[in-house]
Amino acid sequence: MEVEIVKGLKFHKKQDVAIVGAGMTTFKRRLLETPKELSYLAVKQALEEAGLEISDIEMVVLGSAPDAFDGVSLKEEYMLDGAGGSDRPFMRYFVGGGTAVFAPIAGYWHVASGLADVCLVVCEEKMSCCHPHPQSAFKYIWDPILERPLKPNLIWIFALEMQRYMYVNNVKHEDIALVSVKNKANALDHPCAQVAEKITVEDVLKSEPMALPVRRLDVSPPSDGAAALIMVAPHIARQLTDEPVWVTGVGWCLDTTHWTNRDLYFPRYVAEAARMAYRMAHITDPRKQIDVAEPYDPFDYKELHHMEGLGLAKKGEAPILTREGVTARDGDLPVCPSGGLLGVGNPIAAAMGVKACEIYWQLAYRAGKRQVAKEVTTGVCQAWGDLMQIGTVMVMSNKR
Amino acid sequence: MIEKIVDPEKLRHFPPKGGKIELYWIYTSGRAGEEFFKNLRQGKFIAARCKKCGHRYFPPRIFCEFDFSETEFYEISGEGCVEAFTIATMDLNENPMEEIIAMIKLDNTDGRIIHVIKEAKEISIGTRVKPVLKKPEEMVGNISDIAYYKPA
Amino acid sequence: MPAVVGVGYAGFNANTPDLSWKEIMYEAAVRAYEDAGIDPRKDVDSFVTCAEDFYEGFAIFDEFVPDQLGAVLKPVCTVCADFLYGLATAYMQIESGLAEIVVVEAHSKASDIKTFGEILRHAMDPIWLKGVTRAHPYYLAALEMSYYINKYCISQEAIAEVVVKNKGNALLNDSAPYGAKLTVEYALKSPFVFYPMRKIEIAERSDGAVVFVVASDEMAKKITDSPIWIKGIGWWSETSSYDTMKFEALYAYKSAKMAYRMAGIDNPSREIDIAEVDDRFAFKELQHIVALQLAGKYDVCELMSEGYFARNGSLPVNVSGGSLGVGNLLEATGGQKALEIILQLRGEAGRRQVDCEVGVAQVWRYIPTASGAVAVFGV
Amino acid sequence: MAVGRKRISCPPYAEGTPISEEDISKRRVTFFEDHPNLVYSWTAGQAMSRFLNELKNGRLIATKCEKCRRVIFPPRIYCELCYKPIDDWVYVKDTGTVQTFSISYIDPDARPLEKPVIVAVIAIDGASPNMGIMHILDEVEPEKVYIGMKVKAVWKPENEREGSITDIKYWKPLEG
Repeated sequence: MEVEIVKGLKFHKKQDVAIVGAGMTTFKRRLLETPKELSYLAVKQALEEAGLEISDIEMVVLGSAPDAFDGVSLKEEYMLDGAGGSDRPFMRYFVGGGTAVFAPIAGYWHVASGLADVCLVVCEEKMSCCHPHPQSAFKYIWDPILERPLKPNLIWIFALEMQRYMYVNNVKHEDIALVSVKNKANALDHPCAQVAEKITVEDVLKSEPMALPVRRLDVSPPSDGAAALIMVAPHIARQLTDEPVWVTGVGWCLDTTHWTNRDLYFPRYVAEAARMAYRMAHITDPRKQIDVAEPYDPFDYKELHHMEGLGLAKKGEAPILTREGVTARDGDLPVCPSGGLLGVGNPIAAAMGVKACEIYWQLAYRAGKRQVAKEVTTGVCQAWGDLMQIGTVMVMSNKR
Repeated sequence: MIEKIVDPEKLRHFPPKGGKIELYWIYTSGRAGEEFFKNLRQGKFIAARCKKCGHRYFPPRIFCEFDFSETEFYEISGEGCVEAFTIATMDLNENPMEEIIAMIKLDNTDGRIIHVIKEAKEISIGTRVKPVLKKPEEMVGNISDIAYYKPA
Repeated sequence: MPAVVGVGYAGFNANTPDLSWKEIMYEAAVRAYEDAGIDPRKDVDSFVTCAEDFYEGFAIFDEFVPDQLGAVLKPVCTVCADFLYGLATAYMQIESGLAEIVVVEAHSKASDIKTFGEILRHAMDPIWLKGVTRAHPYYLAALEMSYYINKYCISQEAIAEVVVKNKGNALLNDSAPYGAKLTVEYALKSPFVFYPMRKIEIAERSDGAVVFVVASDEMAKKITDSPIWIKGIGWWSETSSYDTMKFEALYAYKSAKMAYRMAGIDNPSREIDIAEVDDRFAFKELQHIVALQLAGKYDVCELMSEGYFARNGSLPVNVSGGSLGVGNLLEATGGQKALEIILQLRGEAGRRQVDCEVGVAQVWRYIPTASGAVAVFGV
Repeated sequence: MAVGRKRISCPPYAEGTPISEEDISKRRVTFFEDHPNLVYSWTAGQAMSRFLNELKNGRLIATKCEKCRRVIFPPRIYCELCYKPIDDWVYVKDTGTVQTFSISYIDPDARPLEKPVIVAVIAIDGASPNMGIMHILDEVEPEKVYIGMKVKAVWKPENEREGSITDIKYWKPLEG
């Protein structure tokens, strides 16, 4: 009781947080470089864009998903030198796939708390190490007693969710396939893209079945890659540039472990995370106030699902917006202009490169050929992870 | 509240005999590793020097971890002297074994290698050692291509 | 300055066949919430858990966290590091205005691991180290020990003293399964498993969970009369590879420097009353005492033999029994150490109570790393 | 602090070195292959021990929270919403309703299956709404499965049961 009364006494940050640089490696099914080398390559790009040296970095945040991919236990300790963590505070955060946006959120509090003025955020994943197949690593995300003995495949859980989403909202596979078509085409303009191509809805619907309703082209591929982002305090940002991008809101939320006890049709974990971030960013009408969005799209229906969770569409409305072209790069609300995971590739945590980094580039007008047609001030990126559990949301703006 | 189960017969472990993580991993050697293991096949040892600060890395790498500048590869002898050693008497599964493992400071580098020492009557810190390589046709392109180190 | 307003723990036992990893977390969490007098469903803004996938046997451990902590549909995240890193995360979340009350959790269910050696080996550099030998990865610590004791002329007796002191301290700690009354002579007879390291110098594993409730300045003052302030917190990584490591616990030195600066401590050996340092290998305690600037690198052996670091000495170290007495709690090791400092500062340590106002907890990330964290607590 | 940010129009990216499956199998690149023996045996704990023991008896058991009046399945010793210990054990039926389903053509290692597997989330009768588990469906054509279908557990014979979720072989439609 007493706690309730006291709450809200002090609820302010020490300083604002700006993003001044980002970098990523090409995403490919299999790369020669070690995890250390991949991290190094991405960090180097980010430093160059920001105009900083590694010695300017005060703290490092690493985001990397299961150790089972790279095949190194305590993998943060293994790759810390490549990520620039040598001789400085270095910490790894990990919330499954949600790490792609969670790592920058962690970077945010490193700076906002005043502990660091310059924080480097690195995300890396080398899925190709894991054999017999990168998907095999997901055998071990299931409950060891209730689910693992059934020999599940990762895709199952998506298929189950997609089926429920289609059933409750009465959505056809054709409408969902449009997302895959859009994103893979968007990715043609991305120099790092792994599976960019021009395809049609028929191609998706006729592609090889994996776990129906999920087919081959509904799915993003496993990839190797790394991405990096540099977050700084306002006084540093001022020295570096006139146009930094500000982090205006962050939110994250984890739902119950027992995913079979929930109705899967709506991602309430994303909705909660978005609520937290929007409150911080003073966003009351996301559909109007947000100019560009990068929701997590490891599967095509997931983009729609997450748009609804983010409040960018009403329940069941996302497929309609997609069909009407609202979410195209030249539309009113561009969604996944990067090409998303479906087009660029899905190196789990390193997806930061097409989520947080992409929104940064869009808001800084540095996205090159991928720059959206409309004028942008506010963008949102989101990732999702674990057993349909976590939503991580970050809102950025080029106005402070 | 419910009653607690205390009977060991009724308390379960799952899987009862233990469940194995049925995965295996293939680690590519990377840009620096590739250079090293391909040269090793010719009997050559490669280290890397930072172009900026001059730190001489062994194992070689493509970047300097302290200033993030590039490195250049150069050849070394592969010999060195023991900086620290241990006599391991327990293997991974806690079964008995005996092996001397040493941390070896390599000549003409600031780096080290950790490897097994064989053919040594006695060993102490400071002992000079040299590598014994596998035959080129037996080499597979990983660290086991260096069979062991022995006193020079 | 954020403060610890509630602590809870379950264990620490060599084995816990009656509780699953979820239930052991639940037990510790319930106690911590009771201690702080809060309702997790309403009052807590954020939860942090500290876990490593391969110590748990899952690919994504984060999934299995929320229910037992009362964190369903709340902000929860996993830090892949020790408990003290989690505490640092809580500190930053509070200081950046994201939360007012944060719960930090870490646990060990080491008894579920059947092949501990294989799992430690799995953390080694796969290109340059993993394929070298099938010896138990403890050899890496032994190599470091060989380097360290040779460089600083550390005597076998001083290391044996550490074992005797910690296992002896553990006899007064009800939650320390590895306590024993030993003598230095006895400890020196223990066989060398990894010459120069003896069997008795390696901490055995144990199970347990630690949960802290951390609150912001104002909140802490309102909800408790005895907050324990987190005066300083630091974490640091030296490097990842053995070729550039200094083998002098530089990570502990640097993280302590960060924490001391935050806490305004200029002369640690005078200003600190009690310390809990990582002693999962006995020689590490000496190394860490020096790195925390609690003793000079050439005096530490002598001070150890004189009883300077004993429970009734001038600067008690590892009064709880340390990891040698309580066991290696994997990622909860830092939690156990911070817990002991909190109990001591609150005056709730019972038979092993020492007189203190400022305490420091330090942890290392275990082999094969050179990273660690330090927290300074005060009343 | 260095000079300041570069003016660029295209985002910076670094070129990795792509290699193929064949480069590995033909050893055109060097690599290290490792098959570690990582073994765990998880303590089932209070809730799951009872659940597994009851499976051996051919029954499904849930727990009950008096406060939120939920019958919770699969069972746990705490109610995660009220955050209190649960109040009692209750048996639930071995029938249920399909909440959602999928027809899988691949195994856990992404290899094609000869015969597709039907997987479903089944809400258990006798437990609160939405309290389901994931399991396998059989004795039904894939096209005939629908959301809302009633199903029943098919148990292994008593002497083959070992106290595992696989003691239920699969679930089949309740009516023809």
